[in-house]
Amino acid sequence: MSTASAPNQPQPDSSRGRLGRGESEFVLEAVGLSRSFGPIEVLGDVSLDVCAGEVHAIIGENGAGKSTLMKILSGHLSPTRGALKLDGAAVDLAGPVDAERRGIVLVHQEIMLAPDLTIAENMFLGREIRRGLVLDDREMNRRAFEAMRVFGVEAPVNLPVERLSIAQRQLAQIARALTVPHRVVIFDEPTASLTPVETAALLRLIGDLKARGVAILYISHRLEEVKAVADVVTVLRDGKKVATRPAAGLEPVDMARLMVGRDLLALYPPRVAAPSAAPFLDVAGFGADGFAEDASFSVRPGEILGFSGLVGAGRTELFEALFGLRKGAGAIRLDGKPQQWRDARAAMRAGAVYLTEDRKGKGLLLEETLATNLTLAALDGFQRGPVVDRAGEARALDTAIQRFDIRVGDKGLNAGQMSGGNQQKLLLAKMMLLDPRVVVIDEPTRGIDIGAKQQIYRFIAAMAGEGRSVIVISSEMAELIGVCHRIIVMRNGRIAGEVEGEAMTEHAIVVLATGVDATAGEAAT
Amino acid sequence: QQAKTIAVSVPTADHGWTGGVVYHAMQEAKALEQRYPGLKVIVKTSPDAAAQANALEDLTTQGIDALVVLPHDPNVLTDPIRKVKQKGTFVTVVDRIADDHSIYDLYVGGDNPGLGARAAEYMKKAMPNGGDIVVIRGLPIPIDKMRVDAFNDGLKGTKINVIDSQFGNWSRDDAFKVMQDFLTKHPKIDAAWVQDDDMAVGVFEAIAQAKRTDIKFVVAGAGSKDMVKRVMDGDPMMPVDVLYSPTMVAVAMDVTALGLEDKIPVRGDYILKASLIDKANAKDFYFKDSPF
Amino acid sequence: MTQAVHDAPAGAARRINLGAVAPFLALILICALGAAANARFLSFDNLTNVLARSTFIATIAVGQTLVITGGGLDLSVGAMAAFVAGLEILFLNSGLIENATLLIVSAMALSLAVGALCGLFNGLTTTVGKIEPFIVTLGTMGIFRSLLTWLAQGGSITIRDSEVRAAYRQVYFGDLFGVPYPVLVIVGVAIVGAFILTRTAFGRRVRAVGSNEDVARYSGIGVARVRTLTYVLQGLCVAIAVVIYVPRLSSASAATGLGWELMAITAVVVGGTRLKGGVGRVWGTIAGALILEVIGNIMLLSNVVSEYLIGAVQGAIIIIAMLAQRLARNR
Amino acid sequence: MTQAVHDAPAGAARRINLGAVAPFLALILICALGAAANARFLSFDNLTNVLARSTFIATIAVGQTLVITGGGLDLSVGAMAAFVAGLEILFLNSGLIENATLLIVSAMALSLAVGALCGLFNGLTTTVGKIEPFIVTLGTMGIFRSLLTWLAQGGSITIRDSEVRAAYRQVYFGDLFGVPYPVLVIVGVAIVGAFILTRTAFGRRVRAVGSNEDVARYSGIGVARVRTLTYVLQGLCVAIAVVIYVPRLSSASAATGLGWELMAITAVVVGGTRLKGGVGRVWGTIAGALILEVIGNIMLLSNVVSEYLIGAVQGAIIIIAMLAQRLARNR
Ligand SMILES: Nc1ncnc2c1ncn2[C@@H]1O[C@H](COP(=O)(O)OP(=O)(O)OP(=O)(O)O)[C@@H](O)[C@H]1O
Ligand SMILES: Nc1ncnc2c1ncn2[C@@H]1O[C@H](COP(=O)(O)OP(=O)(O)OP(=O)(O)O)[C@@H](O)[C@H]1O
Ligand SMILES: [Mg+2]
Ligand SMILES: [Mg+2]
Repeated sequence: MSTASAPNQPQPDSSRGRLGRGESEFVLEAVGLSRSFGPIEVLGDVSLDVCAGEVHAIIGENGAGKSTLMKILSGHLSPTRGALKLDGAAVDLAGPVDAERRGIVLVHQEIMLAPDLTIAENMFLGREIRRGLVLDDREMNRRAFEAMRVFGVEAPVNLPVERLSIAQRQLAQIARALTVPHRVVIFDEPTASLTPVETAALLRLIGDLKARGVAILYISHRLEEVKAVADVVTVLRDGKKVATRPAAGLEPVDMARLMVGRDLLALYPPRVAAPSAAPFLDVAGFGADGFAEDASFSVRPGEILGFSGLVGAGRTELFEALFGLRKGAGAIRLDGKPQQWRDARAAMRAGAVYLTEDRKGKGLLLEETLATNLTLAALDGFQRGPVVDRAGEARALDTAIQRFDIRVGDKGLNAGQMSGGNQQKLLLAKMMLLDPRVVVIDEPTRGIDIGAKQQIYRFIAAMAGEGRSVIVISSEMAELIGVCHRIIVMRNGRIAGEVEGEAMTEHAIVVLATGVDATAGEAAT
Repeated sequence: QQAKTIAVSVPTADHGWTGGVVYHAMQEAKALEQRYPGLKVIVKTSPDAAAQANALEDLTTQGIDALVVLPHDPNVLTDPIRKVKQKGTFVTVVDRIADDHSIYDLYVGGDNPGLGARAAEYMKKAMPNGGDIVVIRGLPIPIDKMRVDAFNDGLKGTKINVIDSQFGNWSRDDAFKVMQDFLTKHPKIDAAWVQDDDMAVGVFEAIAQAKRTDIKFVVAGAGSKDMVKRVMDGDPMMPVDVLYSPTMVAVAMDVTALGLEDKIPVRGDYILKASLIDKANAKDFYFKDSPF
Repeated sequence: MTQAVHDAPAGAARRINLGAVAPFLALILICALGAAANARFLSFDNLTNVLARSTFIATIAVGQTLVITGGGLDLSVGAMAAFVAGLEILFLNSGLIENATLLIVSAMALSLAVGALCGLFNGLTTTVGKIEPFIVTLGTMGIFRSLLTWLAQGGSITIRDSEVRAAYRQVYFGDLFGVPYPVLVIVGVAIVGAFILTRTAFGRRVRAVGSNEDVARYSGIGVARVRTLTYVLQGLCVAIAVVIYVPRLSSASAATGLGWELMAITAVVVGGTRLKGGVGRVWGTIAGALILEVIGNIMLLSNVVSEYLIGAVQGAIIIIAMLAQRLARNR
Repeated sequence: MTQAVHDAPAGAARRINLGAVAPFLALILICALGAAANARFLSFDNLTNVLARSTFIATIAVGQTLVITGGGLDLSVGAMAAFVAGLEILFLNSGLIENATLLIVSAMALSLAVGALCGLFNGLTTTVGKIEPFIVTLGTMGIFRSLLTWLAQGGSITIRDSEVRAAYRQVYFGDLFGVPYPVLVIVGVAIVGAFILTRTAFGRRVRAVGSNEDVARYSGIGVARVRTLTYVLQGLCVAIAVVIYVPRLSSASAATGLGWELMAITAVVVGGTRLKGGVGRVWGTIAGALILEVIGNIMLLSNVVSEYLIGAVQGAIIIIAMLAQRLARNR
């Protein structure tokens, strides 16, 4: 929903906000919040405040407690200790619905939409627009379409959410939150699954909100973005507040240092040229029914190939089809030998793995333990006779926790109880247990903190160094440019072009991805 | 001469007795088609009363000259049968009727109250000084009630006490279970009345397992070949059985065909006695090839 | 990108429609089979018979569609039907009201009230008590059926007054311009059910609750209330079925409605509603109920299959019908 | 924080264990009720009777636990039991083998093979045919039962040779050091079932498939294969139940195994397995099966309840037992 068309928005008091940060101007205030899960305290004595017309960014490593804090502020969790103040008066949020009624809305880090309902249906759930007894679906669809258009996306608002890409779901979720009358909007990693184009649209939108005097809390691991959007930055580490600083003058390096508590090395590993061997994986004329057509490419051993494109370009679908996870056809050769991968199992046997971008829906069993999740794909390697080797699993978990820097207080937790970023690391660890020769990683650093990102990039480089072929699908152009040898750009389900070496610039990629050369003002193809 | 059709509607073979009904109906159908060239006999089974009402509609749709029906539940099927009769079809009702006797031309029945009464009479005779007995009933539907009511009436004024009574659902397994628990619950049981021979199978196993000697005998009903054999062999635990034969459906079909094909006036009520089968007459009731 | 986006919904929409008509295709296929098996299958009498008969299951299954779409399940419907029917007949026999028509109308109203209450009980026990619907309704299935057996003292309960009986009979056997009342009831219930599920806010919330309970809760939907209401509607549907059922056979016994729960759930699933909730199709359910009834009808009209094997053929046909549906949908 | 880390697993473990023991607590509660109702309830004979009787449902329910944990459902188990029992008895009557012991052992082997095949058919039809398990197994339920009725020509199939009968009887009525064989079978099946589900890779995959099919697929698990196998194991469990069932009454008829499917599913759900899949508890299932059987036993042993109302009381007790379990778990 475009910000202008929410009629019953509480009118911001224009005397507040711009005048500096005095106590009277705080819209929402947290005083000494603590939260424990069982005996583990994940949030300790954190105080925080946000004024009208201000963007307050919260940053911190994976598992630092950001989402937990936001859930408390929006009534999804209750604090173990501490209090909330709204407009200076203490409030007790009875739940998310109560919070929304008071104008506090949360855009979840995880997708929270009913999968069988359409975007429009989800967007107006519980607040349906009616004409008499009857639902006014046309109006709701229209408004939903408009709301999505704000991000430059012409979304199929009448399809079940289940059929949409993660990015579309994320946008729908943001749009949904903004249809609620709001005065405090909390974004928990809204851009993790967005490409630069939608990210830019979102940041513009946040600018609008701010101008209207809405108070905004913003979580992101993309520190450049934080710098661009935030007025104030609060850093959390291990559930404690480390600092609250004005964003002006705070550079991404400083933020990173505050987050991890030490200086960070260069984000990207030194580039090592790929050995000029014969292609290892060779794909020709591959298509995913309805999503991608006629894709041909190859990767050499030791090479890191990037796939870029806009939301809906069909990258995910192409690779899912390649791995037999959805319908598709084409020729695959591995080391010269023709392959027929009817399911992920066949691909794994051949030494190729695909890491899904949808960690919650397709990657992890949220109600199973870390160890169970870790070994699920490689279970054959953890058997003694018919019995699962639990001791071996425990060792593997320890190794993975160390190697991927997974931050969990309690190894007995279920995957669903981990922070978002740590789930992503667990997924990576899970697939790496297979010791694959070809690795396709879809959005490898989605929701991962900067320190961990650096580790993952190093890890990707190391895999290539060991002679594996690595394909990275990412919506973050910078990271593709940072780690890849070569980048293929997709548009509308087709390969639009390829850039390599010095030609790998954001501009070149955007031109290929959109088909429009913004500087030239005309179509590039 | 125009070809005639007799439709036969009976319950699905869901336990021994109905199994016998279906078997005899199908045997008789074959026999009648042989005896009367041009006669067509259709046998249809239905799992419950509502389904049987549907079946009657469907059979009428097919065009029939006579209907032989053994209703699941006479109360429920009174109206559907009446509808068939109103179309001019000759209707024969077997075994079970409600109060309305205008819905049929011919009735061939076993004697449901008789089954209970005969069993009670035998009990009275076998235990002149009274005793404690247990009763295992069928399913809670009207025929079961008729039998049980008659049985209880028959025991009035005697010193025979019904110390327990439960539903065995005309199932061997349920009867086994119920009898096991009766044996646990009552330290002394003199005899048992089991409404149906099928259930008697389970009852005997339970008694054998408990190695109890206080139970002097079991009276069952229907006249299945296994139980008749026991009577014939002089099993002291099974001195008598009360006849309630599934062959009644064949009798009904036969008489109906007589009326239809040979134009013999056959209207009226034919009650097959619920006679007592004992060692002396058992061989007359033993049909080796019947499934029941 | 715009191209791709615009194509997707169209293609998907086409697929959805095919999904919705698939049960009807299966029904038509089966009817063709029936016509081949016996020419009288397509006679007006036979078709109205079958339609009228399917009223009970179809009506109950519409309620079940709502319950299942909302993530519930109701195994007690058959027993509930027996119980409600028993109470209705007892009321008819009570002679509390002189005028036959008034008596019958009050009895119908009573049935609806009792049905709704039974549904409410099921609903509250699952939602407030937070027990698996499977268990709750299995429990109430035993309770309702036992209560009827007790009311009937092991026998059956029959409408005694023949005048009342004759008057009430019209409700099942009468017709309006040649269309039997039961057929009108099916159509009416289906229209209302489909309307509720697809056009009202309540229906949308039912789908949301069945699709993802947490999301529904965060959206401020009273999950327990919505679910409970689906059970109440189910109870009303059962009562409507009873109101049509009682005049047909004028009696109820412990065997009344035996197995209806499985038939209703089968109709729902055959009709394309997802058993785990979130997706519901009322018209598909009607098609499903008709499919079940038509298969039984064809079995009776054709003389090919041995009496003993009818169940096997019916089972096989249902599986094949689902297979055909799936293939039609995937095409 | 390190301190906290060490405490946590203990807490979590305690919670899980309470969930696992809750059905047993309910069972003990009900047994206490039984002891109060009738002193003989706790007699050795009665307890072994009840245990032995519950073998069929318990054994079948262990298989059902696997199927349901894997996201499936099997409604055909009762009919399958009847069918397998019929075939076994026909084989025993065939006189193909002279030696009674050998004959019986072969008959048992045959049963297991037939059961596994029936399960395989169910499994393949749901997974390869991609049809709702509810529909598939409802269909095969009709098929299996019809086939038995046909084999028995509407009557019952009984072991003819009295020598064979006597020899085979020992399998149900015999005992080892006073423990009846059926009880040994329950324990054995439960141990194997629990082992499969909790300790083997296959069991882990079953849970994964039932918990989230997509995750399983993306993890390279052959979803169809795993699910199909659960049905095969279910078939084996049914066959084991049959092998114990046949010697008890030496016969099978169309009434054999009627309603066992609902009882087995109830036992599974009462035992704490989640009906939507992903969470399975074999020992809970055993407790569930015992609860069902014990309730029936108590009803028969006590004199309080009218024979007409037994069903109502049973239903109520099941609901209350679940409520008690939930409260115990939430504490
Ligand atoms: N339900 C829960 N039970 C137990 N522990 C939990 C639960 N939810 C979260 N935690 C723990 O709380 C800690 C903080 O999690 P939180 O989601 O707030 O992190 P975050 O800062 O949002 O991280 P990320 O950047 O990865 O999203 C983590 O260690 C996590 O494992
Ligand atoms: N299950 C589905 N059914 C119908 N359309 C779908 C389905 N899944 C995705 N789509 C559509 O397919 C198109 C391409 O999907 P997707 O956005 O995942 O591609 P992508 O290039 O991988 O993008 P992303 O950056 O999100 O990974 C989108 O237009 C989306 O709406
Ligand atoms: Mg988070
Ligand atoms: Mg993608």
